[in-house]
Amino acid sequence: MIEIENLQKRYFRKHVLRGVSFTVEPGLITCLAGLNGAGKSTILKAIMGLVPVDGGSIRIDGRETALHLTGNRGQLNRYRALKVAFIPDRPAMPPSMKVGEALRFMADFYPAIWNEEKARDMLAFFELGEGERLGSLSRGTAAKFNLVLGLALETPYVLMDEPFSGIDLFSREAIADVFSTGWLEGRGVLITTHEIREVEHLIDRVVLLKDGVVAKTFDSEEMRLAENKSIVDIMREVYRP
Amino acid sequence: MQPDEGFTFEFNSREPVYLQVVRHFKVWIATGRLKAGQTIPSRRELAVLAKINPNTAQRAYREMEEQRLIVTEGNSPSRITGDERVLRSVRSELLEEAVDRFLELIRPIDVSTDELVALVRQKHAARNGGNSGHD
Amino acid sequence: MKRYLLTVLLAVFALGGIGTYYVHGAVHPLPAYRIAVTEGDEALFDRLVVTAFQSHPSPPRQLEISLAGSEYEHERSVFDIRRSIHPLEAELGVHARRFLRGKWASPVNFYLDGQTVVYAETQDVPAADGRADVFVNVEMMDLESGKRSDFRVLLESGVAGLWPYVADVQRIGEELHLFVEYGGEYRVYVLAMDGRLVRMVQVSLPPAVLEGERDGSVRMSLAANHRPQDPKSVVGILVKIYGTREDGTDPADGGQEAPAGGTMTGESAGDLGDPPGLTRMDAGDGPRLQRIDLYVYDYAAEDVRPAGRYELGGSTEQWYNLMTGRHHVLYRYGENGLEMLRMSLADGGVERFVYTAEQLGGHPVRTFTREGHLYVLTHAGDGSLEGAGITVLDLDRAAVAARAVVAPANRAAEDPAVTLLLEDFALR
Amino acid sequence: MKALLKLIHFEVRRFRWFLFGLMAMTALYQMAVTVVYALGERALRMPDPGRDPETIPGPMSVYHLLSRHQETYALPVLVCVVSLLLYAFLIWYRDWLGRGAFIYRLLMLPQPRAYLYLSKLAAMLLFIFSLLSLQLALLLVIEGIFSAIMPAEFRLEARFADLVAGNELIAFLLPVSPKVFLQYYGMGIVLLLAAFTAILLERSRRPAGIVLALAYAAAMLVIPFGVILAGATGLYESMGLYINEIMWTAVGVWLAGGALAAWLGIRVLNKNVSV
Repeated sequence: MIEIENLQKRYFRKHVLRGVSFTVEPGLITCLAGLNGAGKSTILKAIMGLVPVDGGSIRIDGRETALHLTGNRGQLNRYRALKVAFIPDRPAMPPSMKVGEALRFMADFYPAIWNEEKARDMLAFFELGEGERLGSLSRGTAAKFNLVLGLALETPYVLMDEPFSGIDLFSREAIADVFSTGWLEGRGVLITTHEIREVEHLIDRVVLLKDGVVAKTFDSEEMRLAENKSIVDIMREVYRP
Repeated sequence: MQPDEGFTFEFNSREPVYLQVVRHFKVWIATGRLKAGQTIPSRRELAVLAKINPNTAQRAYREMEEQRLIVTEGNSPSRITGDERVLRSVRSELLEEAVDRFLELIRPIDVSTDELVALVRQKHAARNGGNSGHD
Repeated sequence: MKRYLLTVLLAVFALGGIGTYYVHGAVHPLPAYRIAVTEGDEALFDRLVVTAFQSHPSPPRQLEISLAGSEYEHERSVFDIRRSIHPLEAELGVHARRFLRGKWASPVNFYLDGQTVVYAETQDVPAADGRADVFVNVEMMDLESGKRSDFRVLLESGVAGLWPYVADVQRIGEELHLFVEYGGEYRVYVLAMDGRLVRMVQVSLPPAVLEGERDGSVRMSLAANHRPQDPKSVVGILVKIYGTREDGTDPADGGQEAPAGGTMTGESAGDLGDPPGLTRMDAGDGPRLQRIDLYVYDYAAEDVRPAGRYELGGSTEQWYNLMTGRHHVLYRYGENGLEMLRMSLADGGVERFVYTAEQLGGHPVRTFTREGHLYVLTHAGDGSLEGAGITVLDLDRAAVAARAVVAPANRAAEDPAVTLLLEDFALR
Repeated sequence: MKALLKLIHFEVRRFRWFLFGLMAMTALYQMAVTVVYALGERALRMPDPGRDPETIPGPMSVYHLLSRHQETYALPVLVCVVSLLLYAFLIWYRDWLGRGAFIYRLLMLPQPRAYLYLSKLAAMLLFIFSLLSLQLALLLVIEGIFSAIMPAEFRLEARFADLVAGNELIAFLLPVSPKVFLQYYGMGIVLLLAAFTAILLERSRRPAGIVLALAYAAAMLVIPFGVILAGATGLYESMGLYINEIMWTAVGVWLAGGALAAWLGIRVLNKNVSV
């Protein structure tokens, strides 16, 4: 379980996160939703230690990993990397690299958790070739490839930052299909998106961010069962004044 | 049960997805597209087929198991139950459910039962053409 | 390893190339030299360093040569800023560092008699009107116990445009005598050991001397001392007279008789001819030095008296001087050799000594005096090691005390194609 | 440790074509100008009945050739020096500002982040020292070319140390004394560490980080060089310090500066840096 507690973050003068708390449970797909600029990406980056936070705690399977609460030691990075795979909104690889080179890079640096077979499967699933340079991939293809880089890592948790944003319909469908596959099965997934309809049948839990805090957390199926409301209905209630 | 056989899923967003999956199965049972004892896809295959998350597929199967629509023995694939009573009840349950909903919809319209029955008979005959009466 | 071939090759190439360069350098060193003492006491050369330029057909490289060997300029540590160590450090024993910290390096500010060390330094405290009060800071230390005491005395107040400085410090009984150069004149301030100013003695030179200094025909300076920190009874004052005044009177005679025995007695160790062509500077244009009168201030008598006279007959050369204890010495040098005039402080008699280049072992290039010795750096003039060395003259004995040569210290230095030009030398 | 080697190798591979380009450029350029100059010098010395033999210059060594054409030989070296100076910054910024935002990936790798810092440092040093090594090899090539072109009767031998001394820039970069070499490059490494740390400071507090980084960089330039300069001006003597104290102060300040830079850089990379 990833436990986020009272997370605080200021950017210059803007107080983006004012005490965000929620958990990411193993085996569940949790969607972090919020309006633009609500700090969704910041939370994912903070979990990965890519941005320092000003307060709060981030525990991954019980171990504290928030940068400001941990010592100046190197093992933390390894612990985090073996627990959580982060799929940022772009491939985060040099554009001059070829697809195959990027895969070899991952295999090389994550010998313990890189699943080559899974990577091949996903490459075939998305119909990606190894010879192409990353810089020449279309946005949709790049997003799919990005997914391959992250999901072929056998980590208990996966974070995805806006996997659908700015790409074409068919690529979106292909990416959405990933959520139905075994590639995510059993893993704790945290996804941010502002295109909630794309995933509304796919997610288990929803965390709604508003004004720097968590406005509502709910189980989407329970919500439908109990109140006969869709996720979008709830979001309307939360975000409409 | 393959996608090209016409097993497609459509979901609305206000009902729990797993219940909608169950309903799809019930419809296919009631219409005979799924027969007693027929093996059905694994949870994983269902998730891919229905484009839902495997947790939801799992929940739908659990629901169907509880309703005894499907049976799973050991490690072998799940199959549609052979229990005729259950299968028959599916049909009546679906019908009753549909009629309930229908009645709910027309409640605001003030209409007598006879008028309603006459209208249903007429529409039903028109849809089914000359086959009416031979069931 | 094969996967990292590129990196490994690059590392091997980088380290191999640079390593080979330095290994090659170690196997084929540049010419190295050392100072080899051939005659006399090696201790005289202990801290001596000769600066020279070594060149092959190729670039000249500066190096320093000492008893220990030679070090090229380019071998010097980046952090080595080469400042001389305090000349008194060795003499002050265990407490030296603490006492010397932050004090001027010049030994004239010190007095050292084996029991006590005294340090005196003037300090100007500017007042609002542009004038200044002159204080002297005095610090003393018992050499045995390291016990220190200090005080500060106001010497003069409201002084304008002067920079008085301490030229000599003496302790006589329970009094401190500070010989101070005070804007063209000399004063001695006598202080009690508790920091009281007891009296001031004006060092009175003949009025004609002072007048001559004002019109530029006379220049005064203090005689160089070989050990300014030692107890001494007198301070030498050189009065240099350039030509005569317009009215024909001798500018510095002041009506006094020339000191007894003021004539020159020739005692040549060799013959340079007369006048010897010694001067390295271009003679002719400079002011013509007629003679030098030596006066001495006597601490005990608290008075000044003439000690002797050098007749120089309009010399334009550079003369160097030194008080050695019993004598005062005046000397000059050039390509061919060195001429030295030695005055007895007892009777004012002047003797003349001449050392030819041959006697010195080579052509003189530089000299300095230290501790009653005159160091002469000599060379052959053609870049060879023939004649490259240092001759040390004992000024009281007027004899060669020691001699050292610059000798090759490795095979490379023996290559006849290699030249070595001696540039300068000094004690560190 | 293997991970560190992997990262170094990765950094080397990323720069390899540029490095080979610099090497090729330097080599071809220096070899070409040597051919041209040596041919010119030979022509001057060839017997020519139309010319007064008095005007024929004497024999020369390759040292003279190098020292006579200072700027020509220094130019490609200068290009290499400037390129590496720029790359010291680019080696970090390309990961942040490049289209791929590769820094995400690097910071997430399952190794201590200190390895990132060290790998970039090691890669820079490899580039620097391999270029230096190339220049040493090129001096031998230049001598070979010169010897091949210039007839023996017009040729003077030169020691290898003189070849290096022929060009002032090369002589500066490859001091004869290994002690001085270590000192120069030790100081260079300290400055490189300081540059890295300044970059990371800038990357850790945007947009205010630039002020922090500049202040840090200024301090890291002023203090260590200040210690040396102040020593040369005799400032310490008036403060009452002795030579060896001054020397050790300077060495200490440099070592402390380097240690502080590395510690701060790695700490900032671990705890404060922001993508």
